Amino acid sequence: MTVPNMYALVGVGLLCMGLYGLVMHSHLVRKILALNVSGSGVFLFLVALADQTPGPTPDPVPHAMVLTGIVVAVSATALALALACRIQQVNGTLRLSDNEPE
Amino acid sequence: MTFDNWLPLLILLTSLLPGIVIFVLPEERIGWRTGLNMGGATLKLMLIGILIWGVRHEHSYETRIPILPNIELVLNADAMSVMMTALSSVLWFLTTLYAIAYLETSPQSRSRFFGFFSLCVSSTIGLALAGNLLTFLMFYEMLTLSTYPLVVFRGTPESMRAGRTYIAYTIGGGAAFLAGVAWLKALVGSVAFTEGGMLAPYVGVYATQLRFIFLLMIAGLGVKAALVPLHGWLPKAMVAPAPVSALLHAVAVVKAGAFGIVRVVYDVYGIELSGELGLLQPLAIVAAFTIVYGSVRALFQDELKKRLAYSTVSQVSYIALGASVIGPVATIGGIVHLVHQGLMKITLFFCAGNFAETTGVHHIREMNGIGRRMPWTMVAFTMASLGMIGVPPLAGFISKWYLATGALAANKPWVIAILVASSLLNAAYFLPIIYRGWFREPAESVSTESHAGLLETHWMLLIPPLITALLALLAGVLADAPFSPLEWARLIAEREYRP
Amino acid sequence: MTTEFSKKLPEIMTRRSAESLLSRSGQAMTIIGVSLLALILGYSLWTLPPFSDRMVTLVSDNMAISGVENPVTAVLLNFRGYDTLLEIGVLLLAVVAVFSIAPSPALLATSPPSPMATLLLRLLLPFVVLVGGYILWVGSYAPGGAFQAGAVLAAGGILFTTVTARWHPLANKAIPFAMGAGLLIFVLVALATMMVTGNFLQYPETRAGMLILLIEAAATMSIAVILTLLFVGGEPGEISPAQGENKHTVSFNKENRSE
Amino acid sequence: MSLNEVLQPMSLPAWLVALPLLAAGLSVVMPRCSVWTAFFSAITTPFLVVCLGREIFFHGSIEIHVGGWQTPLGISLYADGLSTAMLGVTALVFGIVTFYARPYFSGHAVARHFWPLWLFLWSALNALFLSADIFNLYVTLELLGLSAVALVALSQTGDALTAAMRYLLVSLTGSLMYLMGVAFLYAANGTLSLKMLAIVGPASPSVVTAFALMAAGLIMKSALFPMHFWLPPAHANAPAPVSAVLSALVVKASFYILVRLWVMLFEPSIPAIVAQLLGILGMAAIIWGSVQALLAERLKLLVAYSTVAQIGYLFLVFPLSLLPQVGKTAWQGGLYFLFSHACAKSAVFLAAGTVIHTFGHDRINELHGIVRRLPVSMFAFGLAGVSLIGLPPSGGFIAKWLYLNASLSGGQWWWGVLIILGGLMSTAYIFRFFSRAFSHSEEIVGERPAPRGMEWTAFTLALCSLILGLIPGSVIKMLEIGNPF
Repeated sequence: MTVPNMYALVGVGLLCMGLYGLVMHSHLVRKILALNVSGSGVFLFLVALADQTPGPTPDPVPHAMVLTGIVVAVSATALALALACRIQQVNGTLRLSDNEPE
Repeated sequence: MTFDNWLPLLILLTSLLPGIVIFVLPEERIGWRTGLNMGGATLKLMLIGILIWGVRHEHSYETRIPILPNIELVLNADAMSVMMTALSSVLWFLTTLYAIAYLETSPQSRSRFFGFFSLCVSSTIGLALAGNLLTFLMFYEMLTLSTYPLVVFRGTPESMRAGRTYIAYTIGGGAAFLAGVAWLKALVGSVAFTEGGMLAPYVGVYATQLRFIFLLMIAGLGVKAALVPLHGWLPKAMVAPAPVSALLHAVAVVKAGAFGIVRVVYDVYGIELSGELGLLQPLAIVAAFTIVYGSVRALFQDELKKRLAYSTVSQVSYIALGASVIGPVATIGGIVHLVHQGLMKITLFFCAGNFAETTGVHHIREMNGIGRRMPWTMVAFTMASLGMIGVPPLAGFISKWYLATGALAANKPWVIAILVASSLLNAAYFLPIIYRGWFREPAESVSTESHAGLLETHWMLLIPPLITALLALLAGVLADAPFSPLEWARLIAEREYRP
Repeated sequence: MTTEFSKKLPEIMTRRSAESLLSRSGQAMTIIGVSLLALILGYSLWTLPPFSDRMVTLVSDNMAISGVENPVTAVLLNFRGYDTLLEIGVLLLAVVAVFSIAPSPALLATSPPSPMATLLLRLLLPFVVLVGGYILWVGSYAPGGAFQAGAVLAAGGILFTTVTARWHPLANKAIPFAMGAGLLIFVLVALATMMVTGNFLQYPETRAGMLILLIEAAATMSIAVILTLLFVGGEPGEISPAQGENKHTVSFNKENRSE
Repeated sequence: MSLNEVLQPMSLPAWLVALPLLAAGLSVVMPRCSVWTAFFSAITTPFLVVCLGREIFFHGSIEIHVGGWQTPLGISLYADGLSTAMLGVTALVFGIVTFYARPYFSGHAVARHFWPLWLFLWSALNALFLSADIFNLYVTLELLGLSAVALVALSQTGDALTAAMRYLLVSLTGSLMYLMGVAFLYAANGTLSLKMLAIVGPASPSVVTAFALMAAGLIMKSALFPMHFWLPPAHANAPAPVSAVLSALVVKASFYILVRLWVMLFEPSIPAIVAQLLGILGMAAIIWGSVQALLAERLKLLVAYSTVAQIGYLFLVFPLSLLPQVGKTAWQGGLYFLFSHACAKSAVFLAAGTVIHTFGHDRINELHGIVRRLPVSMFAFGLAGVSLIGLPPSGGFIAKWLYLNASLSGGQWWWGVLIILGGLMSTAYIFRFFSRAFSHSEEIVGERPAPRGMEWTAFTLALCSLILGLIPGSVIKMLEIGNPF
């Protein structure tokens, strides 16, 4: 197993851990963090793949994808945190209440 | 596109467009609304005049609008559709006149009423002119939807319940019909109406499937035609205003079902093929049962409109009965009854509406001596009732006569027994009303004072029943004259049985 | 604080255990599902065909006419510049979204800033600006570029707002422009290039470097401002900090409209 | 420079993305003019779509390479009949709902934030339908998801915020799954272009995994049962114009990507059982959504559950399209469902919004006799309901007819039974509301006049769903341009 492939595996692991956290935690901030862990896993996976090229230079396209992805992730996280703050202000809790329809 | 291609569409639009305009008219624009309604109706009658003339001379009028790659919207005027179209247009004209006066004081929106009323008639015209099953289905469902607001027009809890029942039955029936049509389309690829039927080439391969499809389609149509056990909605829908009941029973809904059955039997399957597949015997039995059942139930109703409703259940099945007996004579009897029953039944409902509107009488027990109070209405009522019973020379007699001789020709004497039983029952539930109306002393409580003015009620309420009663009489007396319903039914039968 | 927590602890513990009892089966299912996913992904990774060199070759072949020398920047702003255009849109969208959700800014300093912090700010801020500018400039031939520069500048912005707990006097008027400039200039340049070359975002070869720098400069500014605002989590200048937390529940259903 | 020069055929797709995006940016920079930028967009974008439609109708599909870079290096935008039709329905719904939103939000503080978010949502949809690059699709999905979430949260009630949060979490998870799939596809094939991916060789396990990941992500975003849980609260608690486009377009956007991927990449390598599975989930969605709609106590919740059910219909296209000889009919049916549902559902949501605006609530049991107060809105509701039930003459009927044909001719009649059953169930929930609306009630409390603009916009959309039932021939002809199936 080559080294970059190991990074990719770690990326897969992070993705799955994040998904587990997302499902299991009820606290919103934890959920948001879990999503970020997952996201990092995907980004790591992409960067690791970029280094799989036969030649010496890594593939720049996945790098660009990761950069774009990171910006998107930042935006999404900011939105999620703002929502969480507001939910706490209005509902007084940082969990998604269980008594709403479905 | 020539005028011949446009004519069926134009006939449809003469009621559809006024209907749409009426929806957006403000409530207080009574003059505009009346003008639109009557103008549309008059124009439609004129166009239909052209149509009748042309179809008699084997001229073909057809509008084809492609909707999907392999299927078209077809409006096609053949002999049968012309008859239905003419019937519904004439009756629409009269019912509109009646409804304008009837609803004068209604608290509900009249724009809504007349808008849906026009849509309702447009759907009936559309399905009468439909040239294939898909077009028929489209207008059939449109009819369901446009009558719902009319049924629940009063908005009382009772009418809402009736509306729910109506929708449950008719949408269910529509679904069955849709399933049948789609299945047929998938099986043979064509759903066009053809005189004499179009399924003969497929019967060898698909006999079983065709039987199931027939069952589905008749079940779907039987709901509107109120075949027992699918009739439950009809007596409940009585809560609707009188013009709506008149339309429902005589022209639009019930007739749509009966007309559909006739179409399926004659123009999709073909009467011979239906017989071969063994489909007609069960249909005849159901129709016969419905005839007797409806009459028996009518006998026990005290509410006038309810009695008339069960009478409709019974009478409409004459049409199905006619369609299920092989032979041109029975066919004539069934088809001509489409018109005759319409004329007579609409008269009865107009009269019932007049009684209720003018004197507040809803029940038969209150009708003592009403003939003195409202003689003209009672004359119309009497004529229509006698027609229903089948007293010569009224229209009802003609239909029953042809049905009976047709059944004999087809070697089905039991049909005659049914007809006799039904006529006796008809007499049993109509004659007491007539007797009460003319010969019993009026009760103290009912005022015998005349309506303000010369007439017993508003002239627009009085004219329509008198005209329809007269038409019912003429249809019987002048049955042999050219362009009479009977003569036209003969034309249809001739073309259906043309080799 | 600690005592309060310790008082609540039993309650938290019991609730936890009740919840966990209920959710134990759910947890097991999740673990199984996630591990299954991991196994499948790992296996698929294993069976990936050898990575092709095609893209690397393509990128290096076209570097000469891309207007920049750093391949990642070339991909970001030229070859796949359209992605970046939309992504700047995402950033601007995020800040509008945050404003719409959290109308009150969180600039709540209770005491005047400490002299040490102020001093630190004064020392650091020029360097931050300098480093940001450098990273932006260097992006055309080495790792760096608009996002990295924007992030560094945003650090300066965050430092400023947290230390002084106020907006720059210019902020109220200028901030919307600073936020939107990145996207607007990018779109306008893209449309302008379409007028000239006939193709959306196709830079005229001789001007590519300059146009990319223009886009990047505008983007850097916008990114810096937007990231700062995302950190602060609210719209500047709308409600004074003194009013603090106001429950601003809006409902379209009731009569509380300000018509 | 004349208009003809500016709007060259090849620049139309770019304009379609750039214009709403520019409007969005401007409405941030100049909040005072935001309504006007939105109106400008609402008029010009449909015009551009018409131009594009005309162009591809006569000259075939268009592919443009952004930046002048050929694939695989660059990104290409692709407009064939399918994407143009999607753009068209987007322009129609957005164009009309924009004029509804103006009175709905007038004088409201959140209007300032609404317009930019609205325009971002629009540009995201346009970009998504035009994109022919799987990573670019990811970016558009995120742009779409984030603006949709923010719009859901706009009313700031506790329920709306919670619903938005749920939606955000699901949406982000879905996007991540999708991105992981993109990574696998790129690793396996070295390209992100849909067209180039379509012609690469036989499927390897990694491609199947990629498809599973992408499909899972997209299914979460399109709210197919059992991933529908986020949809009813989100669509029921959002402001009415937002609910309208969310149900009409946003959930369809991810479905559109799934269809594209399915047809172009995965159909040959997918075992038929997967299609059957999707169909069964669709079946469950129809039944579950309809039952919940029957039980719903609030009008908007009813409508939202109806969306869950209707999404089920969309997914029936996968098993039906695999049947011999009727594949094309099935696709046409599925897309017809999509279009007519878009028009009908947005009309229904707008009408429901008018009800709330007028009476201050949408509790179905207390809405007696409202047909007298809001005749136009209720008429719109009714017309749209006809299409949702699938009765003729409406777009919904055509879709149902095509589906029935496919299922009966293809020999899998049970889907046909389900479709008819679903129609009956939707009748039940729609008339459940109508039987209140039509009933007579002396006094109707808590009313204030409904702006005419709000009533007639809903009506126009409902009318469109009806008109779709009369012109299926031309729509289907449009869909066949570029031969997407």
